[in-house]
Amino acid sequence: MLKTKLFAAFIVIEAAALAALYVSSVSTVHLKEPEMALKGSLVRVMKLTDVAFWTEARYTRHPSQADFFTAFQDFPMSVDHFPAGSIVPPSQIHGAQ
Amino acid sequence: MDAVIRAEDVSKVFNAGLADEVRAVAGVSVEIPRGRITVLKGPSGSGKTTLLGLIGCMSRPTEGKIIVEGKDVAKLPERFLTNVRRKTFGFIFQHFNLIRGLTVSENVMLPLYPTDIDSKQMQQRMEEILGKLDLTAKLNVKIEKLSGGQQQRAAIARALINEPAVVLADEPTAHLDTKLSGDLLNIITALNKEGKTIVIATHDPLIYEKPYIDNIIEMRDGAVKEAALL
Amino acid sequence: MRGHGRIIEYALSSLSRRKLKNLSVAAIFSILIAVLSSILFLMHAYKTETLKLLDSSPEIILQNMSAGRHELIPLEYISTLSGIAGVGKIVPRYWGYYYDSLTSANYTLMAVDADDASDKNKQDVKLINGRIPQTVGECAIGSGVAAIRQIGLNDDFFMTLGTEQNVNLKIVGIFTSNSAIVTNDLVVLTKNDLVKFFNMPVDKATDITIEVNNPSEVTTVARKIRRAYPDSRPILKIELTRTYDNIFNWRGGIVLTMFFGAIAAFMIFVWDKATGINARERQEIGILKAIGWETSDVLQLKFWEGTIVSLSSFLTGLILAYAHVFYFNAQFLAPVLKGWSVLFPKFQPMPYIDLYQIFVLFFLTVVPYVAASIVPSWKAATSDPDAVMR
Amino acid sequence: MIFHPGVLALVVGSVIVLVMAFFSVFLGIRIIIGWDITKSTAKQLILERQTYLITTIMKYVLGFQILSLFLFVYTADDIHKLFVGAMCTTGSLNANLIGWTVLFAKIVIFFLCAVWLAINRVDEMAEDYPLVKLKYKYLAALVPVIVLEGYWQLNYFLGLRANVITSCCSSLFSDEGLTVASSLASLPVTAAMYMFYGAAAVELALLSVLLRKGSVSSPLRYISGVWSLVFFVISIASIVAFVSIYYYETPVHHCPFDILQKQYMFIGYPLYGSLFGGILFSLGAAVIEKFKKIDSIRTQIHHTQRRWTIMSIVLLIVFIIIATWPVVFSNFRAYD
Amino acid sequence: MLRKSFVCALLLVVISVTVYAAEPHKPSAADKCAVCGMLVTPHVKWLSQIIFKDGSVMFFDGPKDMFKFYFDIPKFAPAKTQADISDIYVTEYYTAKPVDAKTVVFVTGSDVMGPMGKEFVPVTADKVNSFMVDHKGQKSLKFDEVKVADFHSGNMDKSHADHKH
Repeated sequence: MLKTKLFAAFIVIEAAALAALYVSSVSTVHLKEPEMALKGSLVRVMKLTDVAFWTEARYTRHPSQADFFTAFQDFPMSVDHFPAGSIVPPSQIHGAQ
Repeated sequence: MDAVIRAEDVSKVFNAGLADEVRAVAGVSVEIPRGRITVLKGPSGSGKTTLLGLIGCMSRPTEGKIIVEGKDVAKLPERFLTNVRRKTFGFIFQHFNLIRGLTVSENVMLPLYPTDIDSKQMQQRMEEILGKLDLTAKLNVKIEKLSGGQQQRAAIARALINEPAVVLADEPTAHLDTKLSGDLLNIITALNKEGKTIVIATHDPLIYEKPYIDNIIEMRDGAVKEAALL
Repeated sequence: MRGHGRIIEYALSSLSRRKLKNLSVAAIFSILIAVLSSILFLMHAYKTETLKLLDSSPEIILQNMSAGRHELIPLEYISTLSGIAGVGKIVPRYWGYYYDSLTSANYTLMAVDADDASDKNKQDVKLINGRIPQTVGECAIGSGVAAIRQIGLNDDFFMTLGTEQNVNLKIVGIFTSNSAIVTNDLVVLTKNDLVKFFNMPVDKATDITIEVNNPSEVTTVARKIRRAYPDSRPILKIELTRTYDNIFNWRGGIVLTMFFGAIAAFMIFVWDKATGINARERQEIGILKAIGWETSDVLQLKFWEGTIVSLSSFLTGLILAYAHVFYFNAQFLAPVLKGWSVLFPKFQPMPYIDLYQIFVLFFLTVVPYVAASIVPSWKAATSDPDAVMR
Repeated sequence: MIFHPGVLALVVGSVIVLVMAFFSVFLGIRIIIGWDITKSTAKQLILERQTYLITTIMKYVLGFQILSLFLFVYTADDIHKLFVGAMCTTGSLNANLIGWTVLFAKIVIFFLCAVWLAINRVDEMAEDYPLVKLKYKYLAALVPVIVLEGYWQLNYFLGLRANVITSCCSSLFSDEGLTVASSLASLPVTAAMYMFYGAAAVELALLSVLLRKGSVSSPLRYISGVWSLVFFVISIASIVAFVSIYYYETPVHHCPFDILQKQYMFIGYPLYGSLFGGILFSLGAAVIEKFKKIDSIRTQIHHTQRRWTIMSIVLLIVFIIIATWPVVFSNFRAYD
Repeated sequence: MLRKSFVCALLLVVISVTVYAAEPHKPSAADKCAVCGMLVTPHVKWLSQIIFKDGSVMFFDGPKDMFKFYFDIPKFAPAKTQADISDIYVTEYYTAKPVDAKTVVFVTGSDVMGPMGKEFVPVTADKVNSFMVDHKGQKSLKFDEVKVADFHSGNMDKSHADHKH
């Protein structure tokens, strides 16, 4: 049963590594709670309402406050609309003034 | 006479209904007496291997009855056929049919893996049998590292691990020289003395001309040509 | 039941006898799982952090609409709003976008009102090197803006919309990069500068934020606002978070779908590998059946082989994904997420993990894998036991 | 349509299950037509071997179905935030008309698959496979249910509309009057308790009598099978009516799913696990009663029935203990 | 400015000395409702409390349970009487802040649900009209006007249908 034991050991190690990662994630989240609280207060006092992931156009920076129906919002060929155009970039003409 | 196995009018057809239909065994009736060594004799293609497979519950006959220990197994579904086979028979194959990459002990214990037997007991049986067959030193050696004779003995050990009542051997001497064949026959006769019923399919005169062979069934073209119970 | 342990043992040795084939399957499977779980992990981490942060955003944002489009909102609304029962603090916001042609990036400009007492506590913001601007001519910028413009504290920051509308600001603060998720593209300046820069009328703001003391009263307040100003658009915090929740699910779903082709291809690969068993493997199964293994025993063997491969790949994939996302900042995934954003926040995602994600992953990867290997296993298991005698 | 990884996983899963089910029915029909155990033809051998394939597939279908039941509940929980007024899984299921139907269909399929496997198990005990045609006919009848479930599930997800911010105004106003009700109609606590403990007593009594009677076949078996289903429904109703509120310690929260979550120590898993298991075993024991008249499997059925009845009793007792625990030991009072 | 706050402080001292007003307590995560046993922290917007003269405090997850307690103190706290009570605080609906129960009006029959279903919603007097309109309130009662009978009027029937007695 040597192979079974080796395999079991392998699985146990992997599972333990995952468990350790999970524990570390939980504890990191816990440790960073003060930082999160600071970020929260930043959001509160600055009255921020959106995240800065997608800044390529105004309708993506503040998705909650955009008017999506506007024709040709920022670029007539922005087919992939929301939240970010991951497939078709705006043409260079648009980029260069 | 006490027969362990009785085949009644057994036929086996391969590729039935097709152009290449083969009647490997046709209307054979034989009896395998308990505690004896029976030899199925005949040239290659005479159907002796097929018959050995049928009486050993490897496959089902197309027609006829096969009665093993008083029970007709000819119509049994595979699931139950396997059950009969693993309780009653031990097989020694022509090409040894050992699994390369496994050690001798693993190869020997393989038939018991799917059963309910206790692992310790299995280990014990294996050591005992390998001791008897003088393979204890090779216990943890990969099977392909063994010589032909040792491999043959490992194959015998594997056939014995389930403590079968009947040992079936298919051309056991085909790949052995005279000396090793002699050793093999010694083992087989020893097993016979312990009370095991033995069936050997062979066309090697070295076997069937031995004086202590007491039951010879000669086959030709899928039928029994001559059955002599000495 | 005792048989299982030994069948597992045999499955392992059978797998190890075909190391190359099985390792390649396991490696591909692990990578596939790692990719998929990276997507889910990252999306979940971003989503959780976003939702937690937005929980601190105002209860209601009131926008003015004109001809169906967002318009500046008159400050005179405030007095009416403060009369509504349950309304707390009301603060107008001044903000806008600036496209910087130099870097092809969009900045978000946001004003602080140094004179307004209610804006006083903005000076208490901690996650900033330097400080929040206090007087005209000062600004604080996000770390993304600082990086793309290659400027630092006390440098000058120039923005222009033409000869009349331009500002030259002194950088007095840079938001720390761990707050980049909300501040990356921000340029914070004083209200006077912003109003001047955008040429906004003095009696209007961009929108108005409203605090509501009792969350269960928010809907009623919003309804009353709507009644008072039919062309206004109150956006509730709960809707904001709900929208974000949906965006991230949607995004994760799209990326998953894109990768679904990869899953399908892999399943075909598995099917092919499993169906095309070579002569030696067929021989082995024949031997097993000849020496007394039953079809269901061989099926069990195949089941364990599959379980061993998928379980170890699954765990390995998860570990790889975790390391990739939370230790290496999801470097391989960033381009997919980023789209054509010029300013993409660089920050270590908070390691929020949900076991539900792992369950979904299991369903998306292991279940198809198992399903793909049923028929090939059965084919192998039903080979004739007497084949080895022929 | 809600585009959500969990939704994708569920749709993919049900497509897989459907393909497998169709395939096994296709094989099953061939077996029904061609089966002849008395022949040893190559064709019969192939059919016999195909039974292994079908059995394997059905085991996986059952396994996937159980997983998908859980995944469905989790997913409904995960997306509840997207709907106005939905506070938990219940709210998501209420979000359109077929949410509950899908859940019930999944439970029904779980039981149907398990019963099929019970019959299959008995059948495989006999050398002449006496139930072969019956079980494949049953299988063929099972497939439409699986198809229906997949269709409903797809429709449920396609019909979901998240209440997100829309362009002209916020969703709040466009959705007025359409808010999702989060609570379930529930029985009054006291009545539910009487009903639950009464039904449980009857169920356990029936099972013990059957255990005592041993091999005697009796119509009581069927009665106990039917009563198991009744008890299952009563149990679910009781979990909604009183077990949940004692675990949540809130008289207005009747959600039967939240007990699966961490803050309630995952107590829902043993609770539902023991209930489903207990019902399943007693149901299985009742279903195979019918086959006692077949000689080749009679004794096997007796043994199996005995084992299953014991399992059922044990599991149901565990279930009742878990359900009763907070009522007795929590210091929460529903009202006095 | 300084003078003004000094006067305020003085006034506060005077008030607290004369009526022994105790500050409202903050519940901990483990505090439970003294009537129904529910944790109170998840429902801080409904938190009610009775502070006794000996300084001890009882938390409730809503004014309804507070009244239950108040009208039947021997049952829940046999050692205490109504006379031992120093202060009663409820959480005002619109401000979400604790206020003296004697200063607010309780509205019954509204569509606002507390953690225990239908509630006596505490609202300051000037907001009562607005609340009655917005939330379909039926009766508004001052603290002293609340009677045991109000629990059993049709306004509270939901909780009765749901819970054992």
